Order: sequence, then structure tokens, then C-alpha cells
Amino acid sequence: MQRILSYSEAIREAIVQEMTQNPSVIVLGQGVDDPKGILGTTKGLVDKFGSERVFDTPLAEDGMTGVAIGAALAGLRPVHTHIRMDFVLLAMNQLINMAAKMRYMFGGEVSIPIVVRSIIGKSWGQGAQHSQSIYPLFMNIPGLKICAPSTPYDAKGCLIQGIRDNNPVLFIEHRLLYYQRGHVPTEGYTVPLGKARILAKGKDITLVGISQMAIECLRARQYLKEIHIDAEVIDPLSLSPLDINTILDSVVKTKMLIVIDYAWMTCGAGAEIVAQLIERNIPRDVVIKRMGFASVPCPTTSALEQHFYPDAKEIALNAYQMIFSDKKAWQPITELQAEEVEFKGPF
Amino acid sequence: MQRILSYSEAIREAIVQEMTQNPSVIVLGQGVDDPKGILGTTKGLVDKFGSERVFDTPLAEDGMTGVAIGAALAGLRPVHTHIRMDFVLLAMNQLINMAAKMRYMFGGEVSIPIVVRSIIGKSWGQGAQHSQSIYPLFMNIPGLKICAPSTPYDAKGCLIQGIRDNNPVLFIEHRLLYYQRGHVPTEGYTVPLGKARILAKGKDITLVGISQMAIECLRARQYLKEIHIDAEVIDPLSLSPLDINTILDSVVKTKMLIVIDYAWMTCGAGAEIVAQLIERNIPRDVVIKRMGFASVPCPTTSALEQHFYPDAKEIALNAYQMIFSDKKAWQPITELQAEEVEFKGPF
Amino acid sequence: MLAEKFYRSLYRIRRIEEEIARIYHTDKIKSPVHLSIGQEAISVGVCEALRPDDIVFGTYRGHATYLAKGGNLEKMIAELYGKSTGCSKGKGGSMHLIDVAKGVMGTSAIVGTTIPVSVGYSYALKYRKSNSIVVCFIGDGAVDEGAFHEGVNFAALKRLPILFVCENNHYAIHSHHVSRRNSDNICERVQTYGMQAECIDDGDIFRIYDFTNNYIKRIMMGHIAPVFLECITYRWKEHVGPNDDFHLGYRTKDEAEYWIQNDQLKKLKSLLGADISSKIESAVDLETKNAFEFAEKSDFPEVKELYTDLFKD
Amino acid sequence: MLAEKFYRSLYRIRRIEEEIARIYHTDKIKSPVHLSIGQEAISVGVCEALRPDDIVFGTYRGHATYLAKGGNLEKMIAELYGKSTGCSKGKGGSMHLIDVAKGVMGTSAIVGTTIPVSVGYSYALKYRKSNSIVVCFIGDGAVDEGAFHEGVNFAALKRLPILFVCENNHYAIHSHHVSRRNSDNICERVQTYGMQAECIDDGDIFRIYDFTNNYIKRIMMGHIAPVFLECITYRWKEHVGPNDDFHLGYRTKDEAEYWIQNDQLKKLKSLLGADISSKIESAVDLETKNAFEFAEKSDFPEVKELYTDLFKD
Ligand SMILES: Cc1ncc(C[n+]2csc(CCOP(=O)(O)OP(=O)(O)O)c2C)c(N)n1
Ligand SMILES: Cc1ncc(C[n+]2csc(CCOP(=O)(O)OP(=O)(O)O)c2C)c(N)n1
Ligand SMILES: [Mg+2]
Ligand SMILES: [Mg+2]
Repeated sequence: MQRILSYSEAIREAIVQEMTQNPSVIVLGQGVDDPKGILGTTKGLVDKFGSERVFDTPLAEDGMTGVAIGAALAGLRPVHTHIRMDFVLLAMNQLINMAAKMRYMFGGEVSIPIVVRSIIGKSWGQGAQHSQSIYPLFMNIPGLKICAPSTPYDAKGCLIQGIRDNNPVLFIEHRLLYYQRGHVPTEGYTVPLGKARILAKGKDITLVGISQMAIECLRARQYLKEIHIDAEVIDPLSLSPLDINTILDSVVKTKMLIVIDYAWMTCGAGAEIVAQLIERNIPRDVVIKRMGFASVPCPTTSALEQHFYPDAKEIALNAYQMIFSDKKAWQPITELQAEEVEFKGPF
Repeated sequence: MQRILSYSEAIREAIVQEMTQNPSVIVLGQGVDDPKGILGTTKGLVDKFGSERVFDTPLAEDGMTGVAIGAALAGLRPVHTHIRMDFVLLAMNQLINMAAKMRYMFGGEVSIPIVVRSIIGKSWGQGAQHSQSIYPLFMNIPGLKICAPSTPYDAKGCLIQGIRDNNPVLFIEHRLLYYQRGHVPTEGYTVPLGKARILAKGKDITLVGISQMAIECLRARQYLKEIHIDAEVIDPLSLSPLDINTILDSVVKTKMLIVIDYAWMTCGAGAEIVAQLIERNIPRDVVIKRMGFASVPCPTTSALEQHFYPDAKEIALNAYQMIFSDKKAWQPITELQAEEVEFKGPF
Repeated sequence: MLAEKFYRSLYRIRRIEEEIARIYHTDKIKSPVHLSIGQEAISVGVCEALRPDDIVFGTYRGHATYLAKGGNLEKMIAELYGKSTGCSKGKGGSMHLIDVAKGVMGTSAIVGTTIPVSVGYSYALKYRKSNSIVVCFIGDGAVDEGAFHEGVNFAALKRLPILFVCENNHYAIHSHHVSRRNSDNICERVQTYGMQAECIDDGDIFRIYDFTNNYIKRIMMGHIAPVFLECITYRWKEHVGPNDDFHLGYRTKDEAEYWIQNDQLKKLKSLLGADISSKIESAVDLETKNAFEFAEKSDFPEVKELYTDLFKD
Repeated sequence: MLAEKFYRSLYRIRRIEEEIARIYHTDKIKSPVHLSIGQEAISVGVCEALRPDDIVFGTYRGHATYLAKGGNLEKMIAELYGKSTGCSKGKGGSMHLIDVAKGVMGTSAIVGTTIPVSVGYSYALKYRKSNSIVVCFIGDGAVDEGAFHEGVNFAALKRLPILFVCENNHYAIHSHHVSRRNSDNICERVQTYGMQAECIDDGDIFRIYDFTNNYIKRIMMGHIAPVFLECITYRWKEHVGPNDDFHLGYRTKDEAEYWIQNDQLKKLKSLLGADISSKIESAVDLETKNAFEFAEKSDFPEVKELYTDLFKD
């Protein structure tokens, strides 16, 4: 029988299990011990593990990242949480100048086993400073691992892998994914960082969706069935290292690719995937497209915000237009029921 | 008659001319008023313009970036200097969360005319934390302009344009370029941000080199002449906005492209250029390659450092191999005289 | 009369925020709101002393700052509604209010970011030999950030015309200062940077006003230097949103009691008497009603607006 | 005898750095060197009081810290030469020295970065109920950075076993503290975070040693709390490189005079007398010679090393 958990429960379970089996795992971050417990993912941890292992921090993103790095140097395995990825911009110095480089610049003498959790994703009207998803910035930097799983199963497995990994791992969670539910085994298990997941098989077009965009791709796939298009949907899971081969195999088969970044496209994951495919001499008749955020800061008003983000219908429309070399504004007839609860503010 | 200046003199002249004609221009940054004057580029400015317009700052990259933004909001035009781009990692919050977004998130009510100068480039043994060139991180962010000119002429023209621009402009200077000499007109002139420069015409292969890599491309072009390969060399000058059309036209002609990032390649400018070309349906027989830093932090020892950076010979070799579909380790016979003085530490 | 001016501004802010809270469940305001209810007297006391050319910077909890400094009400409500008539054309929402004409230079959602920006603005004022000052409103949470240290240090170093106003409500979201700082001695710390720092711990609007007034007087006499004012206060509502949150357990109603008793609005009202206060109230009520109607009736921005306002030509 | 130990360590550091300076023009060391000459007594005084399991973090001006704490000399010189036998396999250079076995946990070239990292390390020590402490060496320039504020605050908040040692040589590169801070009162500032902070202004190595010793005693008695030690000092050489730089004009030789007179090395030598000191000197001279020979003879790393040490499996 399948045990069904939400994405949020899966994350919490991963943390609880790792904390239970390894006293070196600690959890820190603004609000990790508060009544809301980072959308439930750290709820009750302080009661279970005590305030030395689970603690709130000052508003000091750079400093606390350094603290996590130092604790990791001393052999702890800190899981540091940011409730929005926008705040990680304050911690770039420690993450990039220190965490990503220390092992190399000290000739392998040290290792930095930290996990930096950060939440991305729209809810509503969050605006320019509360909506960013800046994983492309980290993909540029050697020495960091990055993953952004879209299902509860992979959330648990990747997070456990991240905590056990001996290197800095950025773990990216989309707010809307928290309401995803799915099969999650009871025991602790790992999902490797560096292997993409084929979420659905198909033969006509490959859709690569990052983070919550993988779910939008699954929806787009449903829409496309109406017109007998059979889409393959891939969640890269890990952005660094990036498993280009799974994508390559799929594209060789389907000859059509859309990569949907949950981020701005310039120098994004989409660009990197396209470049790597071209370098690997994909067949010349493959058609490729990138999608992602509009190239502006995120506006708050829903009148504009809804055009800022790609969604299932837009993905389906792009797939349709690519396949039929058609500019028609095709629309699916059926309206899909959102599997996940639509986020309702405020937060 | 041509007036010959060094890159460093060209930058200084741009600043002096803009400060002279506009009292709103101010210069701040660590060491701008010290005896070395940022490799000469700010030398004597404090005597000329006074310590209210030219001032040293505390070691506070984030704070001082905020100060520059605030001064810009009030109508000044700050030119803020970082002696290494690595330090800009401390200022990401102000640059990305504030400078890049304020105009948009306030519906066009304000503008942020700041120039952030930062120096990249190898000298010797600088190592992991003193060698980074992180322009790809900024290319991902809408709301910033970025330029990295390779010649004295363009350095002056782009910097004047940057100072007059009403938006945040990142101006990137490679340490080795400081010794480049070239024609620089006396008067103040601007070079537009958003138009690439063809540094040398050619028909067999397109070499796009960013910052100092443009100079390496010119050298590679010399090497390639030996075997009658005629390379076209393009300096994009501006990375945001990026002039893809100039590159596209060249590639349509030559059918071969190497983009050489002065940065890590993952999610770099090379990836973006490749992706944009593919989206524009370049002819199917075009062969494309990216070059850039090795995917590790920069090591200090010259035994490894010399393999970390791409150089003219490696570019030429790659061009040779692409054109002749040959894996041979071809080497040019002639040894080019470095036009620029080789950097000699310490700095 | 001072009390009357105070009451008008204070009542107006309270009234408007209560209206926001009242209609919030309708989802007409699709923007997270951080209400100032309970803390408004600080903005009012400070801003009533300011001159039109003085500049304020605020935080995401910025309705009071914006309104107290004279920010356009209709445009604020329209902004919350995401309408094109909003002060930021609907692109900013509740956390990004601006009214350049009134010297409200913008509120930010990233804690601490406006500190160095305010300092930079005041640098420009001093550079221009202007008589104006900048007021930088921050929460106690911002004191934790490196930007606080860097910003305050530079203001002290350059002796800039800036008044920092720290609204110390003891909490950053649900986090009490005891979990963020060893002791609650912000003023003592700030003094070591080389500037005057004082704490007003009873919320008294007249004291806040006087302090600001004195600061401006000194500036006008040419004594240009930064000053720091800490005001102890209390947030009545939840961190974000229109509700109470005492049930969450991170703080108690008891703790709030002093501040509810000490409500400056109530105090001013009893000072003024029913006649004057009710006259003010009905004028404000009408203004409020009109502002919400204005927002309701305004249009949403057209889709093409998504791509405007990124760069200035 | 204390003075003997001090002299050995101090002379050794001075000797080695002078040798580095002497051969620097040969370009065998292709790594920027920030010499501690003139400031070594601080590292020596502190580290002589430390126990093997205590941990130090240093800056790019870290030769003295590394050596005083017992870091391997041969590996250090090999590191400067970029050889595979270096403490960082040639990948780090002068600015990135490490000796994990000796508790030298690494030096960093980004000002201020080791502050929160040291604090985090000390958190782990306390968490593990270890008796060890962390010493975080910083320059006065680091005090400007937000990371200083954030790191010191957290250490005070959690009462961590960490000793901050600020080597205040008044300059950050060519920038005197007057152009960076309103007043030179670092200790006073640090005290407001809730920790003891003291200044030793005469460079006396015995005072520095005693201070550290007392701190460790208190830790052993279970009084776990951070402490801050400011040591006034002076850099004799240029900021980076082997030369003098008084000709640049940003500082005067006069200013240096007190510190040159006050050289702890000279003082210790006269305390010890020629017999003892020269015995120490010849041992160190030999060790130095051997270390440089070791570096000379070692191999450069193979090219494939470029790609190793990025991730730990
Ligand atoms: C840099 C940064 N870190 C974290 C947050 C998340 N956050 C939003 S409001 C807030 C609390 C701020 O508290 P305070 O400054 O006291 O202001 P108050 O809400 O009490 O008015 C936090 C932590 C943020 N917006 N920015
Ligand atoms: C974050 C950062 N900003 C700027 C620099 C450039 N820089 C290198 S050393 C230095 C001076 C530091 O002064 P101090 O901390 O007093 O140490 P000292 O050199 O005097 O020992 C500066 C500004 C840097 N390395 N890191
Ligand atoms: Mg607060
Ligand atoms: Mg110093």
C-alpha cells in the first residue's frame, strides 16, 4: 500500500529521520522554532531535539551562513533555512567565497557538509523582492550542489541525500509544491543528486520543468493528450550536477524540447541545457525552446503577475505550436482540476 | 593623428571628463583616494574634485552599495569601485534586491544611475577568492546593464555612457587590459551599451571573446593566419543588453563559432549566446563551441593556474580542430609578442 | 493645535488600516499587508515635525509612514488593489509604497536594505548643502543585520543629516529579541558609533514629536549630525495579515495590555473632546470611503505594462 | 621558561618572513604575500597559551598565526612555492594556509569572512561539550564589515567559547581608521554586544599571553563566554609584498618609530641574553633553510590535480 504524504510532510520526515540517526545534524534559521515552523517542515523539532539542535537565529543571513559553515567545518551537519530565496542574496559571500571554495583552496583538507534550504515560489502579490528564484546564479559556481525536486518522494530522498552529502547543497522548495501529495516510503532513503527523473514517458516532445514547473509540465501533458500529443516530462531534480544524458536521450527520441525554467531565462538552466545539447551534437532537426519568467522583476498585481510566470496552458500551447509549426492560439477544452490547493495568502 | 592612451588612462579620462561637466558625478570606493588610485584610474581625482566627491569608504561593500543607491535616488551619479569583483558578492543584496528592482517596483517613479566598477582578471597566484569574474550572475537579473570592454577606446566610451545612463551599470575591467594601449579621442564620447564591436573581420570562423578574452581572440586570429584561417573577432562589449544580431550575422557567414567566456561556463554568457542563436534558427550546419574557466575554483600555483584560463593558443587550437574536424594537437610556429606588459605581482 | 493635527493623522491611519483589515478576506487586496496598528504614533509624531522637503524611507510595514508623511491616500489604496492608478502602478503592492512629491522615497521588503540607502540619500542632501533631513524608519529586527552596522557607521563617519527611527516592538515575525540579541540595548550600541541615541519607551506622541522637532532645529542651526531614536512600541495584529495572533502562543495578550491601554489615539481623543474628534473622524471616514471607491473603480494595468518601467531612457 | 618559548616562536616567524621577503624578487613565490612583520607578537602571545586542541582562524596576513599555532613549516613554504607538498597542495598559496592536525583551520582572503565561520566552529565545540576554544584573528578593517556585527552578536547571544583577537594596526591597505570610523573605540562597541572586551595597547607579549591564559582558565572552570581582545600594533612592511612603503606618503616613518623601538623580538632577546638567543637562532636558521630547500625540491602538482578536491565523496 502506498503511504501518501505532502511535500511538506516529506521534508519534515527527512529532517526528523536524519536528526534521529545522526546527532551531528542541526537545524537553524529564522523561525525554525516558531509556531508556523517553516510551513510545517520544522514544526515540533525543537521539542523533539532541543534548542541546541534546533534554533532560531538573528536576522543575519550572511553571518548565520558563516556560522553554519564553521559548524560544518567542526563536523556538524547544519541544515540552514531561508523562508525566501531572495534573502540568500545576503549570503552570497559566505556561500560562494567560502562554502563553495574551502575544500578546493585548502587542497581537500576540509569539507563543508551544509544544506541550505530556501523557498521559492509565487503565492500572491509578493512582488519583486519576495519572488525570486536565483538558482542559475549558483549553477555558475563550481563547488555547490543544487537540487529542486518536485515530488514528495524526491523531496524526502534528495533532502536525506543532501544532509548526508559531504558538500554544500542548496535545496530549493517551491511554495506551491508544499500541497503536492504523493507516495513516500516510511524508511529513510536517498535519491542521488545528479540523475534526472522522467516523471512521465512520451514520444512526441520532451518537456523539462524545473521545480514546480515539472508539475506544470505534467498538467500540460494532460492538456496535450486532447490533441494526441504524447509528451515526455523530465524533472532534472539536481541542477548541479546536471544529468544532461537523460535529457539528451529523450530529445534524440522526440526531436522536440521545451525547457521551462522557474527563473529568468538569461544565463539560466534552460540556456545551459541547450548549450550542452548543442555541444553534444544533437540531431540537426531537433527544435528547441526555452520558457521562464518574463524578463522583469515580478510585479505584485495579479493582472500582471499571471503573465509573469509560465504555466501549464502556455507550455501546452508552445508545444502545440512547435509540433504543428503553427502560430494558432490553441487552447485545451478541458479544465484541469489543480491537484494542489491553490495558495491563499497572506504569508 | 591618433592619440594613444592605455586602458587605465582611458578610464581615468572618462571619469575626469564626466566629473568636470557634471557636479552630480561622485566617486567612492575602498582606496579611490589612496596613492595607488585603483591602478591609476582614480589617481589625483581627490585633489582635483575634493573629498566630498571622491572618497575612500569603510570595508562595507553591502552598505556602501546602498549608500551609492541612495545618493543616486537623490540625483547624484555615483561611480562605486571594487578592486576585485569577488567583493561584489558582498553587495548582491543591494545590487539585485534594490538597484535592479527599484524603478520597476515603484512603477517608474525613481531611477538609479549608478556605475559599479569592478576589476577582474588574473595576475598571479591570486587564488580562489581573488580571481572571480561573476558577470553571468548579473546577466540573469533584469534591471542591470553590464559591460566589459576590451579596448581603451571602448573603455572610455562605455564608461562615459555608463555614467550618463540612468540605470545601474556594472562596468567590468580586466587587470591585464590596463596595459592595452590604443587610440582614444580627446573629447568625451559615448559608445552605446547594446551594440557589439567587430574587432577584426574574417570569414572562416567567428570568435566571440568576453573582456580580455577578446584580446586573446585577436592573438588567436594571428596564429590562425599561419594556416590561412581567417577568423572574425567580436567583442560583445555589453553583456546586458546583449547584441545577438551582430553575432548571428557573423555566424551565418562563417558557420563556425567559439564563444570564450572569461568566467565559468555553466549558465554563462556562452550558454546564453548559444541558446539565443538556436532560438533564432541558425543554419543547421553551424558548429558551436564554448570555452571558459575550468569548472573549479582558481588554484594559486601557476602549474595549475595556467590550465585554468583559456588563452590564445588554446582558442586557436580549438578553431583549428573545428575547421579541420581534426583532433590533432596543432601548434602555431610563431610566438606572438604580448602587446601588453605581462602582469607582475604583487598587488 | 498640535493634538488636533496628531489626532487627524493618527485616526486616519488607524481608520484606513482597519478598513484594509475589514475587507481583506474579500481578496480584493492581493498583496500581503503588514499593519502598523498600535505603532502609528511613531510615524505621526515624527512626520508631523517634518517639513515637506524632508525625506522618509520605510519598511514593508509602511502604511503609517507613507500616510503620516502625506503620501497620497487614493494611490495607496489603489496600489493595494493592484490597480494602474496605484502609487507604483500596481507593481509594488503594500510593501512598495512611494510618493516622490511628498518625500516618501519608498518602502522595502528586505529587512535592513533601506538603512544604507537612506544614508546615501542624506549624503546627497549634505553634499548639496540642503537643509533637509532623511528619516529612516526601521524595525528592531533590522538591527540584527550587517547593513545596520555598515549604514549607521557611515552616517556617523560623515556626520550626515539623518534621523534613524527604530520601532522596537520586540519581535521580528515571531522571534523575540531575546533569541536574537544578548541584551536589549540598541541605543547604547549606537552611541558607540559616535552619534546621539535616545529611547522613548512610553510611546508618547508628544515626546516623539518634540525629539524630532529639536533635531530639525539643530540641523537648521547648522549642527549637522545623525541621530538615533528608538521608540518602544507594540504590534497589535499578526506579523502579516489582518488578524490577531495571540492564540499562536509566541506572545501573550497580557504583554500587549500596557500598549492597548496606552493607545495614543484614545489619549488624544480624550484630550480633544468629542466635538473636535468626531468632526475629524467624519472627514476622515469620508476620505477613506472615497479612497476605497477610487481603488475599486480604477482599472488594472494592461498586460503590456508588464514590460515597462524596467529601465529609464 | 616563557621568554624562551616566546623568543623561539617569534624569531622563527620573523626569520621565515624575512627569508620570504629576501627571495621574493626571484618570483619563486608566485603568490601575494602579506607579511606580519612587526605584528607577530600577537599571534605568539596568544598561541603560546593555547592547547593543541584549540582552534585558530586567521586572515590572508596569516603566516604568523599559522606558525605560532604550530602549523607545519615545510608545508607552508611549499605552499607559497605552489608545490604539491604544500599544506593546500599548492592550490591555496600564502593566503590560504591550513593545518588541520594543529588546529589551524584556515585563513581567508575575504576580509571578515572567518568571523562568523569561527563563531560557528565554536558553536560546535560548545555543542559537543568540548573544553577547547576558538581564536579568531582579524584585522581592524574587518570591524567595518557587517559580518563582524553579525558574528560577534551571535557569539555573545549563545555565549560561545571564542576569543576574538583584533590586530589593530590602524590601516586597511592604505586607509587609516579615521576614514572608516568616527572613533577608534572598538572595545567599547564590542562590550555593548554583551561580552568582555579589552585593549592591550603596548604590544607586550606577556600581557597578551596572560590575557589568553586567563581566558582559558575561565573556560576550564566552566565559565563559557566569548571574549574580545584588541591589540594595537603596527605593520612594518607594505600591505602586500616584501617592501617598505613609507615613500607612498599615506603614513610616516615617525608613526612607525614607537613600534620599531618597541619590537618584542628585541626585548625578548635582551631578556634572554646572547647565549640562549643565539642557540635558538641557529636552530631556527637551520630549520628555515631546510624548509626552503624542501619547497625548492618538491614537485609542482600534476595537471590532473586541477580537477581534484572540488567535492568530497
Ligand atoms: C533580509 C531579510 N531577512 C528576513 C526577512 C523576513 N522577514 C520579513 S519581516 C521580518 C521581521 C522584521 O522584524 P522587525 O525589523 O522588527 O520589523 P517588524 O515586522 O517588527 O515591524 C523578517 C525576518 C526579510 N524580509 N528580509
Ligand atoms: C570583503 C573584502 N573587501 C576588501 C578586500 C580588499 N582588502 C584586502 S586586505 C584589506 C585591508 C584589511 O585591513 P585589516 O583588516 O585592518 O587587516 P590588515 O591588512 O591591516 O592586517 C582590504 C580592504 C577584501 N580582501 N575583502
Ligand atoms: Mg519588530
Ligand atoms: Mg589593519
